[in-house]
Amino acid sequence: MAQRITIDPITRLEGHGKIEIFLDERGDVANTYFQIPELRGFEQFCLGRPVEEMPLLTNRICGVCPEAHHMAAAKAADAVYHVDPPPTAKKLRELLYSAFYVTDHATHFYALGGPDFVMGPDAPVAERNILGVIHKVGLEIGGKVIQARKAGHTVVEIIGGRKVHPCTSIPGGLTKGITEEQRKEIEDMGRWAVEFAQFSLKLFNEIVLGNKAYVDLILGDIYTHLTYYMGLVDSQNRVNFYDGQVRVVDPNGKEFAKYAPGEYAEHIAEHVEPWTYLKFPYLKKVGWKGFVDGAESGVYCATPLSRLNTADGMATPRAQEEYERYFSTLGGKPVHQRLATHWARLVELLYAAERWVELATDPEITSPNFHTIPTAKPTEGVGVVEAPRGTLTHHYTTDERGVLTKVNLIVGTTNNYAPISMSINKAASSFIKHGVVVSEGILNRVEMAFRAYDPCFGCATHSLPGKMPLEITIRAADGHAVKVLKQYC
Amino acid sequence: MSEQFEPTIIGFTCNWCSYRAADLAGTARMKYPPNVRLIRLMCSGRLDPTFVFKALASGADGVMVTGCHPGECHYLEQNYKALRRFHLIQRTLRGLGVEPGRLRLVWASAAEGARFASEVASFVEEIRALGPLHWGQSNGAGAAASGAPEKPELQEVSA
Amino acid sequence: MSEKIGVYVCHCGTNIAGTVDVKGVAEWAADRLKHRGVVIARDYKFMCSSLGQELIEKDIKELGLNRVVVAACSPHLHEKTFRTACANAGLNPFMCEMVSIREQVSWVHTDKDAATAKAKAMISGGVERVRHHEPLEPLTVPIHPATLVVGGGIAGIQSALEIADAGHHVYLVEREPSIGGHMAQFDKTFPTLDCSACILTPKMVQVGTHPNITLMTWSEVEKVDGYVGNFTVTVRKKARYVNTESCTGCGICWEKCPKKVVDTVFEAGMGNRKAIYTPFAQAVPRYPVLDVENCTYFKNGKCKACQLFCPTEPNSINLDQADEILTMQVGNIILATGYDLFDATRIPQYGYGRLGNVFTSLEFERLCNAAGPTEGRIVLRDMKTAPKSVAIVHCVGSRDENYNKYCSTICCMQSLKFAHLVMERTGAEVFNCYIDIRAAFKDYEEFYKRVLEEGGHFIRGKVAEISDVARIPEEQGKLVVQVEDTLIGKQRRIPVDMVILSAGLEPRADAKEVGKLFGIACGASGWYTEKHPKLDPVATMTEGIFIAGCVQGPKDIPASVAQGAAAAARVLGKIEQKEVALEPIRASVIEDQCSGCRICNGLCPFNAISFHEDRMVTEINPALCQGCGTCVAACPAGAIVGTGFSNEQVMAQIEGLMLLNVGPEPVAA
Amino acid sequence: MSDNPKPKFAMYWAASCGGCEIAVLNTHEKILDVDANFDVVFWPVAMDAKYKDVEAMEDGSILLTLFNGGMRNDENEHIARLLRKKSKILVAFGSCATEGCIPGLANLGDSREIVHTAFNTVTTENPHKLYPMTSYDVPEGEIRIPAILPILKTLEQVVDVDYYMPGCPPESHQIAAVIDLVIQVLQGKAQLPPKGSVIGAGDSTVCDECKRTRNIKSIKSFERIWAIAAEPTVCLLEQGIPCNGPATRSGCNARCPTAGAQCIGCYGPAQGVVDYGARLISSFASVIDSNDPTEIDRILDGLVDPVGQFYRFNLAGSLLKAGVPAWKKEKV
Repeated sequence: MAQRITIDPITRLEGHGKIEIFLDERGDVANTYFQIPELRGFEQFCLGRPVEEMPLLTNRICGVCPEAHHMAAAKAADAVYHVDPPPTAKKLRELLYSAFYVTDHATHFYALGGPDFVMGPDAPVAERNILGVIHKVGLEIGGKVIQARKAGHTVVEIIGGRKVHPCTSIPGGLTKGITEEQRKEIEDMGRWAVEFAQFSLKLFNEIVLGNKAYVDLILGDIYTHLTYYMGLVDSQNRVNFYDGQVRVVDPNGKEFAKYAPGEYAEHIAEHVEPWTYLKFPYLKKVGWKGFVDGAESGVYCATPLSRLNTADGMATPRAQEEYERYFSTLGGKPVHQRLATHWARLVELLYAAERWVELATDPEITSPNFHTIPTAKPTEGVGVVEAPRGTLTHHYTTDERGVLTKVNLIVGTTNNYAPISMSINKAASSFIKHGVVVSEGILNRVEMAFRAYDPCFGCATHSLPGKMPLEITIRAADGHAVKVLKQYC
Repeated sequence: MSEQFEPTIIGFTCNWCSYRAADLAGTARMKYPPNVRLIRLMCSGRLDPTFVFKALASGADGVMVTGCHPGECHYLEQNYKALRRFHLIQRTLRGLGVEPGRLRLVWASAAEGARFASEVASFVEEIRALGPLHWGQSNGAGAAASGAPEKPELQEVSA
Repeated sequence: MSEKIGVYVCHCGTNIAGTVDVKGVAEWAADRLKHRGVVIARDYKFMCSSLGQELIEKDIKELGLNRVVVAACSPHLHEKTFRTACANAGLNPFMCEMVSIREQVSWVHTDKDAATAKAKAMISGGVERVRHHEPLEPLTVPIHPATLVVGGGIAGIQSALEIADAGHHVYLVEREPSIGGHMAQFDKTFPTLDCSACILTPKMVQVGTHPNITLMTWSEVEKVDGYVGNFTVTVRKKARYVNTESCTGCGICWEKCPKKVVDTVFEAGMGNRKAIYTPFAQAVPRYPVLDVENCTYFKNGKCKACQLFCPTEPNSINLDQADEILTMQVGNIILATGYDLFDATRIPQYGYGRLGNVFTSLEFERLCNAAGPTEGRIVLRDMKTAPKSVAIVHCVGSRDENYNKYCSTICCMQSLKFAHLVMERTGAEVFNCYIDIRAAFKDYEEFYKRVLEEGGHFIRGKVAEISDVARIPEEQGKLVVQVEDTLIGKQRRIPVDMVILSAGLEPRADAKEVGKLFGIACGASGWYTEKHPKLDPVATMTEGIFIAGCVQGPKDIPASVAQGAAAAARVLGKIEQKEVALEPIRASVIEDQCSGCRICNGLCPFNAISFHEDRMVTEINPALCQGCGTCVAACPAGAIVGTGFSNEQVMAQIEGLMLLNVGPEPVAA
Repeated sequence: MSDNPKPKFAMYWAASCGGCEIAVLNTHEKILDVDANFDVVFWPVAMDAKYKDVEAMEDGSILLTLFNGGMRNDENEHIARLLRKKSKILVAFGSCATEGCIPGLANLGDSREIVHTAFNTVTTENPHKLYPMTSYDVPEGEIRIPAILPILKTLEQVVDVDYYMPGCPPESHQIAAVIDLVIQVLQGKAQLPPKGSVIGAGDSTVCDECKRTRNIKSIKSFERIWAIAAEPTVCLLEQGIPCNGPATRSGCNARCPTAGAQCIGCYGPAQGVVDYGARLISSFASVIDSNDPTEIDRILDGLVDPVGQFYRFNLAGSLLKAGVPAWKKEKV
């Protein structure tokens, strides 16, 4: 009978993700199922709440990127009340958001994604972590990473009122502004962050790009999918995290669609499978064709890689240079190799740091005009930002008191549920053949397949912890576990 | 259900008027249903919403709050505070899906034994009509009804 | 310590046993509530009998009970009895809880099983509650022997004299320059028609000269701190601009004063006074006050006639005098601040203020007062023509949905008095337009008869309108009273020369604020609320604050005097006690948990709650606290606790009533 | 911990957002103290360990377990019981574990509606009305997912809890203080607080730490935070903004009110309080400036969502735990 490999993300432990791999008689992969086993139901219990609560309530979807939900919710609430916050409010929000990006991208690269390269895919799990990196590259790097986290959270606290789960965004702007002293502090940290980002790119150059084996790995077919890509762009089609229009490019890199957040429902639909609590978003105008690549399949991807593919460039000088080097090195747009996402993340890291300084030095940033009192009758609104893990959409409908009657959330990682499943399937199929006894290194390559997406199923299902510690257990036919892999996003 | 439902009701009475109204109903041998169990407070102003929730959580099907008529509070104006709280408790309970009828506010002076008795009687009838509240009955301890059923039969749970 | 609870179930003869299986209940309690600390449960024919009480006392002593639950009648009947029993046995009386299974069970239910079941539930509630009882000690505070009387009308005068004569000191505070109040403005008093001044002035003089009375006229109470037994009162003595030590009240100053002023207070606008004046001849105290508003000197810096002509040495006119703030300690306070007259202009169709010869009752009192502006001649506004016909409108502003629903009680007799005086002094024809004649008290009905016999006309009907628009020649130059005579059922138009509006009584305009100052409340119609309308009409909900006279409700002179004396008697009783014991049901703040949010600060009508800005915490004065528990329920931090009715006690009682803790093992809900 | 010199430490998340982990990581160097003084045997976010490792441990062999997240499905319950068994000291860590937090609001409705709503949003393509099923047969075989509980429960509603540490998330400085305390206890320099204590928080409420000036309160109308230009130095509640500070446990340094936002109550009830929402209902209502029923109603209309306002974080941990729909077993 068919052997079953349960790459079992701890159904009984963290319980935050589970992969079922079915093998056929030949011992080749017949099919894989990536399941999300939990649902907290924000779309349900937010109904009846006043819309201004959403930036606070949806914070609690994810403690890793509460800033993203805070912003998307605030923008959706602005839209519900048809109010345009004053420039200072928008800039402060984006400043907070840029600082958050630095923290988040840095954490991922050094603690989660980076180790694969710094230590090498075949290094033992125990060493493939931040400590290993520190060990290999030197202690001061650990200090730098902590410093980066501190700096980012300090900015979030100054503007957002709290380190985790900020509280200051309300319909029409913010509840407070910042003082000149605070601005200065933020600027200084920003300038440090720029250096840190450049340092990180340098590190990537030396260790990864300098190592042919890694480059081959990155450019190899195993980690390649020809899908659509999605990202938020500004008026000049440059990457923007906080605001702009959503742009979609096809597998050839041609613009397929460009729409205002409010039109998202014409472009995105979500496919349902009864074996998981999470839905599979796809491009409505292309349609759901299953877990397959290509221009015929509505599957799209929304990651740092996608954003670079989608945009025509970066809005800050240094990041723009890195952007150009990125594509020239990887052979032009679009880049389909998922492992190249790590590099793309570092380009974004630099952009976020530069944007941080730009905004911190904006003359308007300390203005006391940080709130416009809404006057229009509340109706319906959509708020979109780029979360580190993908395009984040909040869509609210309210009654005339601004009390929610409908809520729809399409969240960062959810966008990538289908591609992640495909990557897992592809990696598994390539590495597990004829029931060969899989080695740690090979399984880690499976793991690497979706770690590139930096998946965060806390966001994804509005249900799970902000991170997805995935434990992959390979079971022999008798069911006893032979190998274990983990990933903490 | 074959035999009629006998609700359990907790009543909070003000020491100076409604509790004495209950005394009067007694001395006058007026009859009312035995479903209400009274708790004496010095004043309706002492009524802590916690008491109401505690009563419901403990299995009461209804809660009755009684105090002096407006303007006749033994403590000058504290029954107005009770009135305000009553309104807000009522709104909160509505948010919890509890029929407003399950919480009743009654003004009864020490002289109004008859009124007290009839209010109790009508309240018991109202609660009987509403049926048991069953608070915490299906408290999902241990094995539980699932949000994800074996079969997709959820259509009728309207959105 | 572990609870040792005794449960005592009373048969009350058959009163309870007739409907409740008393024995069964006791056995149930002993068995199913054992694990809750019940060590003994007994039933007995009459728990309240001396034998029943001994039963309890014996168990307390022998079984070492530390808590007692008595299931019997209402606590309002026998709580004291059983608490005393506990005390006799050396157990703090507040460790006893009563469960009313007579008034709330046996007497109101018929179904034996249901009644028995309910009795069990209630006892379980009592047991759970008593587990959380704690020993309480009543609070005793000393009584300061001095008394503050506010208001120098007849009621206040009466109170002051009673207490002073008993040998205790009284501070009498009066807002006006002289005591005497409304009564001093009247001419005759019904029904006896003896002259108001003749009976009032001797009392006024007594007050003025009494060694135990400190009289403070032209003064107002500004602040009241403290509680029964020891209030601290702050009084503002308004500047008189007259040295009361040297002034003899000779009267030369107001004789010489060049400034005439219409006297709207005492003379009700019917007469004049000077800028420096005493309101009336027999004023007590006799020295004048200077009215800054109208004084020429204060207007343009010149004149000083009063000072120039003052004969005393040293000169008694002190134009730089300032207000004085005095504070005094008192143990009790009597409020006798009286009433305001209903403002007749509020009923435009009666034309007062528009039609010259429409008078208010008070104006008329001055008009026919021998000491008044006309030496008692009843004349029209022109101050010479005597009226040939007079209409008296009753219930003006009283018994009227649009104004005051209540009956002002005095207007009927007052109107009859007016009718008599008009007929006696002018022979004019008098028409009384009334709703009902209420002549309830001693010799009143007789007086009504008398006025009827004297030929007064009585028209039963509410006056619709008073106008000067003539429809027929007879009405030319007259006031026409439009009224439906409900006895003959037809509209009448009565042409008269003069109309007297018998205006009702109203609470003082500032009654509410004054009430707040003293921590007492006004009822729906604005009169101060008494502790009990029948049994305690002169006490208030606030210990140590009493009310007398019209502040408590409209009443005539005899009733006001009676209440003045009654209030005095209550105060004397308190003074004799030397100290009062206050119920230990009190709220207090756990300072560490108080965040100083100040939610509770505005909630106490007894001013027991104060806020300490320095420590940012709230404090409750136990002596002022009346134990209602409103602040306990309001505190968002759960930082206010209340004895006797603590959260723990009530929550436990709820669980008990719901039978959640009935043994052997607890039944889960 | 017999054979191991260092006591064992564990941290776990059930249905949570991960913010608690971030808050712990934000104690920065304190993490190193933990590493120095403890043998971290189980901490999914930070290190590698297997469920089987935990199961294999002796009962009570973990000295200290910080447990965050609520009980949303039967798996969460299962692991809570396991860690209770293995831990000497189990700390309900953060709002989800102590009182249910925001996800507890799901208890207002029927848990089945959670799925129903999520799978009927405007963008959901669900013509056949498919919903996740705990057991499903794919062509290759049966696969399962955990069952959602009818009501989300707090940790203490499932297992015995030794200490409670409130906050969403707990403030990093409070976490650091608690870590210090535990280390001092290990070194015999301090005593553990009595079982059942709330740790890492104050005994009073947020107002205690709030710098805004306060007066006697009397509310004529409730205002939405966005609807007025709030005065930055005066008590928000006095300005009509429903700030939960008066009833919310202190310990956060009044972060939100300081930042101009109303306190939303993430630190839960104050010392000894049985029902958080009841405290707010009672205190807000008490200071409404009206005795007239119709006006009282008008004023209360300003509170558009009383349940959400009063039980935002605390519903699962409240006396009533959930709304009526959650209790109804059968649907008609």
